Amino acid sequence: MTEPPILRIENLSTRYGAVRALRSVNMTVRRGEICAVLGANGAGKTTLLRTVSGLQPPDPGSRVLVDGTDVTRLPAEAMVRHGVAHVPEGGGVIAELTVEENMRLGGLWRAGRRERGAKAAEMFELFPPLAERRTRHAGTLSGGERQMLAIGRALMARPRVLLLDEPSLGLAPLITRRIMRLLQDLRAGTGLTVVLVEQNAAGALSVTDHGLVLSQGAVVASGSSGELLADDRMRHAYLGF
Amino acid sequence: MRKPTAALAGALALALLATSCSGAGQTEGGGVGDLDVSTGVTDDTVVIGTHQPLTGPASAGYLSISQGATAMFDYINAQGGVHGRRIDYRVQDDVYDPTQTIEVTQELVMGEEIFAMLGGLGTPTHSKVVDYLNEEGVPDVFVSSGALMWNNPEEYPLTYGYQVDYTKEAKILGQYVAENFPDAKVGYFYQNDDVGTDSQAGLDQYLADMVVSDQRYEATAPEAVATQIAALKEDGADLVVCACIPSFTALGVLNAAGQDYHPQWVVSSIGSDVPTLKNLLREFGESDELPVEAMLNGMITSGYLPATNMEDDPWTRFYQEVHEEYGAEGELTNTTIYGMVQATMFARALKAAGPEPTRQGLVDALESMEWNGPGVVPFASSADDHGGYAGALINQYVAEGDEEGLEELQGPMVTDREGGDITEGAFDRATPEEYDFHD
Amino acid sequence: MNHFIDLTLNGIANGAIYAALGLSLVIIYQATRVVNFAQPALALIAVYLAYAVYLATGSYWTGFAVALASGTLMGVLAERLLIRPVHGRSPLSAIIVTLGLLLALQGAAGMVWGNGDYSFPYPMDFRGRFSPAGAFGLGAVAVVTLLLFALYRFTPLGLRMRAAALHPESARLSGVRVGLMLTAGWGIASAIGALAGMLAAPPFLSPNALDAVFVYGIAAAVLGGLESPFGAVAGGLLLGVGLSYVSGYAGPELTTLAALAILVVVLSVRPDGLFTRPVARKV
Amino acid sequence: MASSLRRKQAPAAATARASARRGPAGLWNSLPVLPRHLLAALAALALVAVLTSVTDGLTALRVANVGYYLLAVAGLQLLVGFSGQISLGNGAFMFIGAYTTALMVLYTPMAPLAVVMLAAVAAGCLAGMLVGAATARLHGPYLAGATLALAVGLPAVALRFPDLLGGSNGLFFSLRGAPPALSGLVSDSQWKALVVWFVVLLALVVLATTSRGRLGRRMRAIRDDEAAAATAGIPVGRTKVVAFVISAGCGSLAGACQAYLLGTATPSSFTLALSLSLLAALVLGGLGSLWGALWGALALVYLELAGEELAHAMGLGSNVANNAPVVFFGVILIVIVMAWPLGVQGALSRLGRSLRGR
Repeated sequence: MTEPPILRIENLSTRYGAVRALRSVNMTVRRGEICAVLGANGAGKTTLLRTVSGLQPPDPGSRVLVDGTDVTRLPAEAMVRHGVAHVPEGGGVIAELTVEENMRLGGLWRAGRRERGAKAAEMFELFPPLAERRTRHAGTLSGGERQMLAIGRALMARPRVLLLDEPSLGLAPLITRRIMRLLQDLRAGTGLTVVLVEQNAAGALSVTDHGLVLSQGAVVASGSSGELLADDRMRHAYLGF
Repeated sequence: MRKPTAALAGALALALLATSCSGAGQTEGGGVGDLDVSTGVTDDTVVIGTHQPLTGPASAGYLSISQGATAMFDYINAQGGVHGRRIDYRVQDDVYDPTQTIEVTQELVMGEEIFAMLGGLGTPTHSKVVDYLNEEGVPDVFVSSGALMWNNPEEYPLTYGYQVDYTKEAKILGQYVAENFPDAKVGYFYQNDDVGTDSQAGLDQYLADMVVSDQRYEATAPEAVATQIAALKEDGADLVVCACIPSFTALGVLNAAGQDYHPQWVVSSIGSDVPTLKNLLREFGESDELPVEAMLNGMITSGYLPATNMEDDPWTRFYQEVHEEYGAEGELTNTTIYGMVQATMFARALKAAGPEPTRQGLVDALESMEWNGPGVVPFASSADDHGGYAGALINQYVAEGDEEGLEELQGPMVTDREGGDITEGAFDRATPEEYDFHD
Repeated sequence: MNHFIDLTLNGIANGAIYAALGLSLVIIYQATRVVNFAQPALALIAVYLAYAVYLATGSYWTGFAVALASGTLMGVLAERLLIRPVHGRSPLSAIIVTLGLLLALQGAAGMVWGNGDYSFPYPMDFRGRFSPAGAFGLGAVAVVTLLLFALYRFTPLGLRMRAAALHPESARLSGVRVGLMLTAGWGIASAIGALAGMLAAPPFLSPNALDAVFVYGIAAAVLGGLESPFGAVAGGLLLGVGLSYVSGYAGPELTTLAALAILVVVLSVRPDGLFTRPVARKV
Repeated sequence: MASSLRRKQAPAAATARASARRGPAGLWNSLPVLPRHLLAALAALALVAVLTSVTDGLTALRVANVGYYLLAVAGLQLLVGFSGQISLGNGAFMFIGAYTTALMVLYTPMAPLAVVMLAAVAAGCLAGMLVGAATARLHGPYLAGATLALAVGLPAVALRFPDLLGGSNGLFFSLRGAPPALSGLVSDSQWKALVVWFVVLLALVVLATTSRGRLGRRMRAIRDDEAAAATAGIPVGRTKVVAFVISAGCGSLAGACQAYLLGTATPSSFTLALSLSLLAALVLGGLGSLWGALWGALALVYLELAGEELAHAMGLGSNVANNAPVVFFGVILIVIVMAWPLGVQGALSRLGRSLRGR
């Protein structure tokens, strides 16, 4: 008996004023999968994550289910309790707080200071460069370190589903590959499910199991990473290589 | 961009031409309006008005003046009013701000068409409407302020003073201190405006060479009083003359007590309202060895009106009764009596103006009146002296053990506001029953 | 020399009051980027409630507790009912709402308790050069500042409040209820405002008792730099002592002018206040 | 879909035809800026003349009060609305204007009114330059705090020099009323109201013309994004100071009109409450337009009066009645700012648009 998909999105639509940003998107992700969301700029990738995580209100008739429970109307601050962590575009690191404070912020909703401390230590092992700058202000971090801190903070919440918005934005290819390998290790280690929004389609598809391609808010193609890579027409039209 | 600027310059030139016929400041003298009118008088009411600070920072000390006058007019109207007319006393709030004083005064004169202005309060405020009232021919009766400018029959023929002015009162106090405390080291503690400077003008005529310290407080800076009292103590002043409003007298006495500094307090009438001072200091008297009364014990004050602590004074008893029945809640204070006396004297002048009062009738009644009370000193509202109460007597507040009262140290004295000497001011004073001021 | 000591001690006692009000303004500014002009009026109502309870029960400290509790409650209600609806709009709207609240509450105090002066007790004995009451004021402000520092620096609630203020979206994504944090900020700030009111009200309480403190409290907050609680306390003490010297040596009528002069001098050197790291503005 | 295409096809022809079809409104907009403002000013002056002739002196005084408040709020509007600098100090500039007028009338009585007013404007502009320069690097609450201290601190100067500036009693003087030629036709208070409105409208014309021109555009750029404006080559510092100078000039002229109207300049009139209520009136009326400044000025003069009438009508106890106007003003302020974010003018124009739209 295959267990229900950890994340199911049905007929998800939303609008910014008159502009329809998402048009009835459907998507299902099973536990432990890494799913890619691809498409040109402005295709609605970021909007999809923001609508799932509650930052953007969905239109009536949309449904978002996590492990079978309906979380469509929940506000963003409640999603963490349902195991969904969202790393927004640019990471959302708070420059005025120290690295340690940014990290601890992720785990705040879980009770128990001791447990948070242990989890934080674990994160600092995962990201050694952050350990050195623990007490420095997050504003002094490099782009790559900032992205690592953002992911670390999200992991502090022990999520089951990680929504990751363009981690490679503005980073050197070496660091992007290291992040992608990290996602694979996490999947192997804790069975973490990842929804990865990426501009750099080639890099993403090399890591993800399956994905979908958005254009003007609608899904124009979906399938396993192999199928998407093999489909020349799709690759030229939307993925640009 | 160039063409509009030229047009603009033209417009400006036009403006200059239109208003530049002659100097803004050159004006012919203010004439006096026609007096043979009885505006504000109907067959059953006489409408009079006043401007008072009812809200805002200055209201705390003066609120009970208009409350006292209102209570008195309620009493008079209950006795049938004056010549069968009810006195309608309209109080407008000017928040002690001259721009609002001007507006409410114009509203009283033009809007509510008052017969006369009674007791407009405050020098910075009333000084801005005194010209207007005289030009409009509105009698400006018993101004609630001790400034010297109200006694100026040539310039302000319709304005009549009420309160003994600061310089006369200071001269009487100064002379008393010079005679009875010849080797005192005197400290001045007074308000930084004309209250202070006019009082100092009187005090310096007798105490100039005895002064060791001169502290001027600012009404908007109460937090500085503590250091000013410390400065008085530091300079060795063992007698402090205080020309201040009640809240600052209380602040001075409180801070002195706080610094274990016990000079002989000599306070002019505007700041020596004992019930008000006791009320302000109520929270700071130590349990028994330093009750509030003890803080004020021995305070020498000047006065010209019946005071609450004068139990055997017929007027004090009369005002106590009126207050209990018609007054606002809370105990009777001398500030309330100030307003009640004002109303009593106005009613008497109105009655003397006859059954068909005109403004001219009121002025004639005022200038020909032989005042015999309720004040304890002679009152002047003759054609050439609009000075109001002409002097003061000197009391001492004594509170030993459980008995408490005012002892008269010096009888009523009168003087002028220049260098003139101080003379006896005794006169036979009527009782409330003999005082003809209502039906 | 005595005069100098008196001026200094009096300046410190007054400075503590400006610091407390400055502190409450800084907390609210940090939380909602709004300068709360209504703070003195909220404090005034809290002090009047404390006075009513003190008269009824005869115990000053019961009144004191009521002041802090009612201050907190009013702060929460003000944020939830008045500031929240204009949250997203231009900073001017929030400023004008607080101005309206200032006028309405001050008038309401006059309506309920009248415009006269009430004798209002000091927390402790006010006698002596550096009286217990003065010491209590300074001590209370010091304790409050340390508590605040600890709250912000070491407690989860403090971290949540700072995250909510600095980067609401990231805070929400980490499970922080941003709305609740803003309300908590206003509640804590108004409690400290009520404390400032209880220290400033003696000896006489009237609807305009806190007018002067209001201006110096804002000056203290601006002097210290609106970013750090310590800035407001330092700004308050600096202002208190500075004004005391000016009123002692040059005359009390110059205190308001001196406040202007101090502010201009400091702000011309440090435009963002004394204790603010010059933040590079994002271009 | 079709209608939008057609409009695109013939832009030039369409506008010509449109302005003719729209009649006077079209004509009005096609006039160059300055004559349009002058015409509007003349119309307003005529309206004031008619209004004050049919009513008594008291209303004339109040109409004149509205006049100088309008000028002060309009000056503030330029500073806050256009260049985004929140200043709480306009009361201080009114103080400067009032005292300049008072001193000139007392010490140089032969100087004609126009010269006195121009001197007041000059003094105000000088003060504005000083304040603008001193606060050029301040922004947001720091600017508000500094100007707040200015509004409270400056009047203390009058207390410091009692013999020159009259201490807390201030200065008072009597002014020429209506010229003898018109004495029959026009009462003193009506003449003063007309003079005040003449000066105010003239200043508003200058204000409106400058804010339409290059300076106005620069200030709006700074308001929207100071950093971007700087990179676009706009001299931010200088423009901010110029905004302060003009705003201070208007405030000072308003103070001069007040002194002229009331014949007094007293420190206790220039309280912190004055500066705060000017800002409140600006937001109440609606940022961004001179109409907003008018609604704000009307509110300043008539809202408290309405509160008083209300208190009298309900026959409330003395404490409640005395404080009712202030509470009424505060509550109205909150309600309007929350209900109509763009103030009265914003609501009116939205109403207008929805009526025209149907």
